[in-house]
Amino acid sequence: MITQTSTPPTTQTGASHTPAVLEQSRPLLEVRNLQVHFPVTRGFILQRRIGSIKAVDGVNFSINPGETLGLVGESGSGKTTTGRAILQLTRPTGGEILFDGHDLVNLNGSELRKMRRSIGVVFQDPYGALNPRATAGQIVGAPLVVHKLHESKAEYRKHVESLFETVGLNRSMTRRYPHEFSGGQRQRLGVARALAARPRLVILDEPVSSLDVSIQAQIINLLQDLQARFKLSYLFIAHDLSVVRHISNRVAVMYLGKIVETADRNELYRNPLHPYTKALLSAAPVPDPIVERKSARIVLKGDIPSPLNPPSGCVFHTRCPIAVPECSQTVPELRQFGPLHAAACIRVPGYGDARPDSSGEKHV
Amino acid sequence: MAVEVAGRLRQVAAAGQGIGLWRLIRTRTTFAAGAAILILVSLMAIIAPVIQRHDPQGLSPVDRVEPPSAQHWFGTDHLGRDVYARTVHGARISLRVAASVALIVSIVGVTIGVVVGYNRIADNIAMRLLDGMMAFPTLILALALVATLGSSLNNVIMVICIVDTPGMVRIVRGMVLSLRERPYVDAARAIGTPLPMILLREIAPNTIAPVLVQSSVYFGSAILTESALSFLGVGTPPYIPSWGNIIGQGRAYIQVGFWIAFFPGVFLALTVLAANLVGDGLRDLLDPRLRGAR
Amino acid sequence: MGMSGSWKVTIVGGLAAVALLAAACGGEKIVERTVVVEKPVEVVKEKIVEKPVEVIKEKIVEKTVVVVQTATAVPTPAAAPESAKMGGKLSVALAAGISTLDVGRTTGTTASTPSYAVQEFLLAYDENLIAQPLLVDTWSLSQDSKKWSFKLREGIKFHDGTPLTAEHAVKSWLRWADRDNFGNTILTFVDKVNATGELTFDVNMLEPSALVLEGMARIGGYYPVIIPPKMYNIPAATGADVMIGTGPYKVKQYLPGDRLTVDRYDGYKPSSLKASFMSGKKVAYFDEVAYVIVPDQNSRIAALKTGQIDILDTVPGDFYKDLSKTAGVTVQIITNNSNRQGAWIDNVDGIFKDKRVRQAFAMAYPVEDALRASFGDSQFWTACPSMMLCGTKWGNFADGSQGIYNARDVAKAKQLVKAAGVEGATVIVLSPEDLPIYANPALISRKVLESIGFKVDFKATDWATQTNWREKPELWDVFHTAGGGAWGANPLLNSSLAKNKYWNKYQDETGRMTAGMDKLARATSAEQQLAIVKEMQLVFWEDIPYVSFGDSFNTAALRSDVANSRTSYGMPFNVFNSWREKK
Amino acid sequence: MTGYIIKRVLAAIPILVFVGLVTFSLVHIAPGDAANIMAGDYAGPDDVKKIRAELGLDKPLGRQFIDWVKRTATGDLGRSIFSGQSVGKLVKQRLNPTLSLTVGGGLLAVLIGIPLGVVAAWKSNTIVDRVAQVFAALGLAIPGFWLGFILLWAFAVNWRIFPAIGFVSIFDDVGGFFRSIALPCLLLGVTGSAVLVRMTRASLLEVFREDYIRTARAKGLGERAVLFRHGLRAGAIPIITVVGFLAAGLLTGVVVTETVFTIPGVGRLVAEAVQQRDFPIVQSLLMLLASVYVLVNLLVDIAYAYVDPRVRL
Repeated sequence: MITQTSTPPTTQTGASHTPAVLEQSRPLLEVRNLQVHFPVTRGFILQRRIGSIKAVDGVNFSINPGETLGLVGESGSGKTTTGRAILQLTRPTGGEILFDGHDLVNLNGSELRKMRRSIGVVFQDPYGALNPRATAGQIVGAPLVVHKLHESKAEYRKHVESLFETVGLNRSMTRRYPHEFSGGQRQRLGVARALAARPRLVILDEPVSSLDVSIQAQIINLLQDLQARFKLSYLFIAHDLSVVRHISNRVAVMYLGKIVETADRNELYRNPLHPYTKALLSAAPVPDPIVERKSARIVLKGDIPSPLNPPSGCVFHTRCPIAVPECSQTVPELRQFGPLHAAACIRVPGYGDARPDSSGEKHV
Repeated sequence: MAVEVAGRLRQVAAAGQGIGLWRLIRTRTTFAAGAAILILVSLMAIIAPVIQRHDPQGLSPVDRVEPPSAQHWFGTDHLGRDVYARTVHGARISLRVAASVALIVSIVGVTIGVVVGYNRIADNIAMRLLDGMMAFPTLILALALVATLGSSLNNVIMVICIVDTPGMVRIVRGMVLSLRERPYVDAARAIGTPLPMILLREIAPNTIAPVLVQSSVYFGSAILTESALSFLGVGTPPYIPSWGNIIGQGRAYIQVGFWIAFFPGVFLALTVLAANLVGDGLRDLLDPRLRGAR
Repeated sequence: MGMSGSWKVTIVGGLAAVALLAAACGGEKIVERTVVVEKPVEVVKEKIVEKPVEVIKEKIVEKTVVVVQTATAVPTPAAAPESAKMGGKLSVALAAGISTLDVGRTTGTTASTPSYAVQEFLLAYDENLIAQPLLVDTWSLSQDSKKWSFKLREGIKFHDGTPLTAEHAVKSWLRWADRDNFGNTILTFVDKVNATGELTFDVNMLEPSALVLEGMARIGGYYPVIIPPKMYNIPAATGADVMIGTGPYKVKQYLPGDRLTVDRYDGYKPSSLKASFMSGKKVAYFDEVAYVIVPDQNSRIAALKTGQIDILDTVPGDFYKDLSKTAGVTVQIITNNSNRQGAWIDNVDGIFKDKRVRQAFAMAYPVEDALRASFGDSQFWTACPSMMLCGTKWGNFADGSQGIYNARDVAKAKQLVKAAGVEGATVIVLSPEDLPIYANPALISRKVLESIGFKVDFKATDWATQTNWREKPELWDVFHTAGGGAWGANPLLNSSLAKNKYWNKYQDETGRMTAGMDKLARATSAEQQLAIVKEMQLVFWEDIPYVSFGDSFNTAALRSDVANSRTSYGMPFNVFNSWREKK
Repeated sequence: MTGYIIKRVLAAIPILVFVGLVTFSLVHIAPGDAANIMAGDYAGPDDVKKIRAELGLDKPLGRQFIDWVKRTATGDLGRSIFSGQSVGKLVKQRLNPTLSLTVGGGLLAVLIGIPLGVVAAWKSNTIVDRVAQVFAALGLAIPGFWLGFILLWAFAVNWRIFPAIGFVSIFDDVGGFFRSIALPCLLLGVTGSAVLVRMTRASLLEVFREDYIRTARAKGLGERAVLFRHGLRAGAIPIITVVGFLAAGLLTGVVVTETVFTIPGVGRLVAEAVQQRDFPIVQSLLMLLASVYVLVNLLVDIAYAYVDPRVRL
């Protein structure tokens, strides 16, 4: 079904839209020292701030045109918050988010709205992300309406129908309501909506994690197809490493608001450095011969700590199988261990000699 | 109203939970009975001029306080007016009050609730005001307001709306507080949908279900409140034959002509009952936790 | 009961003995108006009773002489020994709340009803409506008829212990005279009233007049009750918040909105005269009398049936049959205490400016339909062709009414309308839907007006609104109401007949009515007066200041074991001298 | 717990201030001049002036409000326009019947409503449940005054079991007291219990579906033991809220009930004051009843927190 090639969206309505060009000189998205802190208050009448939850605490990465970055972490690691911060659904408390050279954080309402045309999003819950009171056509066409991308009703309808075909849905389905679709079909609707305004970057927030495995593959293939066809950049957020394996060019692993390791896809899977990454890899049910299981499964102790009271030193030390006393004192820096590989762990051999990672500003 | 409810229901069922209206009616006898009564009463109100054989205001001094007969099905009142004609005609007035209240409270409640639920400052102010409004026992507040504003049909409707709206706002606000966290609202924001459009397109339509349930409750309670106000002498002006007024005027004759207050009372109770049954049915349908409870 | 027949006989018989000035003691306005001033709310309450309180209010005006014993058919007092009559409790239903305990502030019956038992007058009417001494012991008139000298009975004390003195009597009476319309009239004859001793006082007159005596015995309007300083020091307009007097019962407890309870005043000093109506010896047989406020008609009747209430006034016609059949309950139709029902006409603005149109309206009117619509069976009303209430001294002749009153002559009426050139004009008829007794005839008026060639703009709202509108002639043409008491007994006190005075704006173009009024005020004999009123009645039926329908009767119901209660005088319930028959 | 109580009491203050504002503005939202309305149709300019002065309507609005707050706070509720009596005195005289009725009616409502609701939930989908549901549905749909008249007609007029009107204080005559409040309490109890049946049933149904109840049943615990040891204990929490609702119902119920049975209580005072446009009384009673209502809700909240510690958070 995915391979069925339909006519590509012929719409030229987005005349002003610059097609995604692989300009190596400048990343499409650059996240610098991103911080998202939620205040925690107490008191009934006089509210006083007693602390903050550091959901995202100093994250750096960038995505080049046409590239896919996988962002992986357990729930509570801050990966979804990072995605939401880029989309400006949650306002960052610090740092910069440069999209195409513009800092999204400082844009005013109308500039931001214009910019949003270029960033699409697909959410995790394919049902929750669709307004149950709207028809599939209305949902998919919403960005067209919002950005006034059509000149006539007929044109609009044609555009919506072509979007349906693009994602492998029947054009006759536009009048149906979300509950009349299957889970996979719903996620196709989500993808269609994300593509409607011809974005350059799509944030995929665990787009397949609530789907059956067989459907997961279909959706991922679809996403890959579309990426190639429309020259899209993806930020693919996932909670395990297996999903992003196929689609990502590079992968970043998050733990408790910080990136603990980033690497080129093959490098990361072949040679994980950070004990957390290793634990994730060992836990992932990867039926893939490429991944060599070097050791037995690493089982992490306990739950991810509360971001309200993060552990001192290395935030991972409370669950780390190789932690030493020093880990609770020293905050590890993300340091480069190879051309495309950085990790934040003092236990990685050579940590003392490695130079701090500056890749966040240019590339991962 | 009933027709409208049925129509809405079809929409709700279609859009929401995937239960067809007819299946619903088959499985929910109480709802079906309520809807049927409401439809009948509404029909009666609509065709009142056709089915009443006497002028509801027509006096016949010679035929005062006559028991039900072939000529006067529900008997006559203390002025010789045909109680049947008045009861049938009264349905128009009472349903008008009920439908107006249900409609106005829904529209105003959704409007305020949606705005309030989406704006923290407005929410803080509004919730204090609503807490204050809800601190009044409703009938007593209604009494005081009607006493102040004066008795007229419109004032009665307005006053009932004033006392009912805070409850509706609360319900809608609660819905909005949870709806605004829904992914599809995020999705709408992410594509740059302006706030008013989000409120109108994404939030408001999704409050319909509880609003529908609540408005059916208000539909019934408005009839009761109107009649209580009329009974206490400050409701709909006495020359308007609302059920409340017919009962209120007939109550003095219960010992010699029980039929004057009895028949409109039965119709009133039946209509309120029907509205409540419809509300219950809708609640069961829309609140998955309660489904299968009966 | 079968009393309505014998009643009529009684009335006719009583007419011969009409007291000269009796009727002059009435109020000046149509009573209904007075009361609205006092308590507009009561009107609202009466919706259900369908009998406006205001009409009841001034029932207490004497109009004719009725032999009490015949009327109430009580067993002779001799039947039971005095001691056997003592004791027990009585409850009387009041249809509306007591607005004030000061009968100098209100004319409402809810205050005056208990006042009969608690407070007393200087003089009091006997059953022939002759003023007899009560608190006064004796009086004399000077040779030139310009000075009345009164002496009070000795040893009388108010309920608060204050001994009654001449000063109290003078101050109380002047407080009344200042407030009351009739009192104002009397004061125009009076030079000075002053206490001359502990128990004696004089009334010095500017001109001779016997009105003074009537003014001391008056019932109706405000009440010239004698009160202690504690009360009369508070202006009547403000109203004292206690009810103190010299009567056989004293106030025991007052719970506003619920009840007023009175119990026997042991310090009561009765008059030595024979008991007759308000005058003479009074005995408080009951230990306690409760005046209970029961606004709801249904509850009042239920309570009477269950014996929780002993006496209630105004039984609607529809309940008459039901209550007559109820064991232990006696129902009365009080035919000598009626109200004139009618359609009032705006005389200055609109089509009724023309006398012919007023005549046409009256001529076409089926008055029995209107009366039946409001009051039911014919036993509750009478079609009365006289200007004054039937049963009063000047209300027993039909002169001038032929061919116009109840003539139902639509054809001739149409001709008159045509002649006036107003055919097809629009007439505004007001219908107070909260008062069916006035709303029902409005419907008949509409039919009549349409039948004689008018279009009708039928305005159905509520009574309170319409009483406002009627002050503005442009807002109405026909308004239905009623009048009773002195208003209906004496033309001098009938404001609707006064030129341009009342809201109906009677114009008296010929001046004959006004001339009649003047003559009547100066007439010295009953024959002269009668002749003058007859003349005035001819003018009445020619001018038609308002369309007169006829008279509605009041009803009362009481427990059968309550003996010697006189509801028949319109004074609702004189609880003194009344007792409960023991089984 | 103390902290929670303080918090709740503090939260009630702005509500009472708002209630006061609304109550105060009542006279001022009247179309036209409130003094005119109160004086009646035929009042002369002097009468109106007098009433204006009496109500303080001639002063600036802010001043009026401050005066009103001061007076109200010191317990001076003003004077009735109709009877000239002090409102405080009027209310005091009428407290006894109203308290008797609300306590009696409330007790009856609880005694009928909660057991019926429990049984209906426990035996859900049986004939008992149906009967309870029909009872509740009718109780909610039938206007109170209509039912009141039927009770009055049947028990007082027809069968002469109870008096038709009035109230006897328990201090005067105990038998008479119970006879006089029997019908009014029955009316309040029946209408009040309808709400209780519904809400008790609904909340218990939810409890019964909880896992631990199913577990208890599965363990083979006796039906009765499950009901009393587990079900009711958990169900008590929502039922407390329900009783709060009942209080509101009783407050409005007494207005109608006292009018139907001619009971000289606060409710009838409200009804009469409203008919008479006696604004000082209407204002004071509105303030008073709203305050009672706020207080009841406060107590309910505290009771709730006492039973369910989670609420305190």
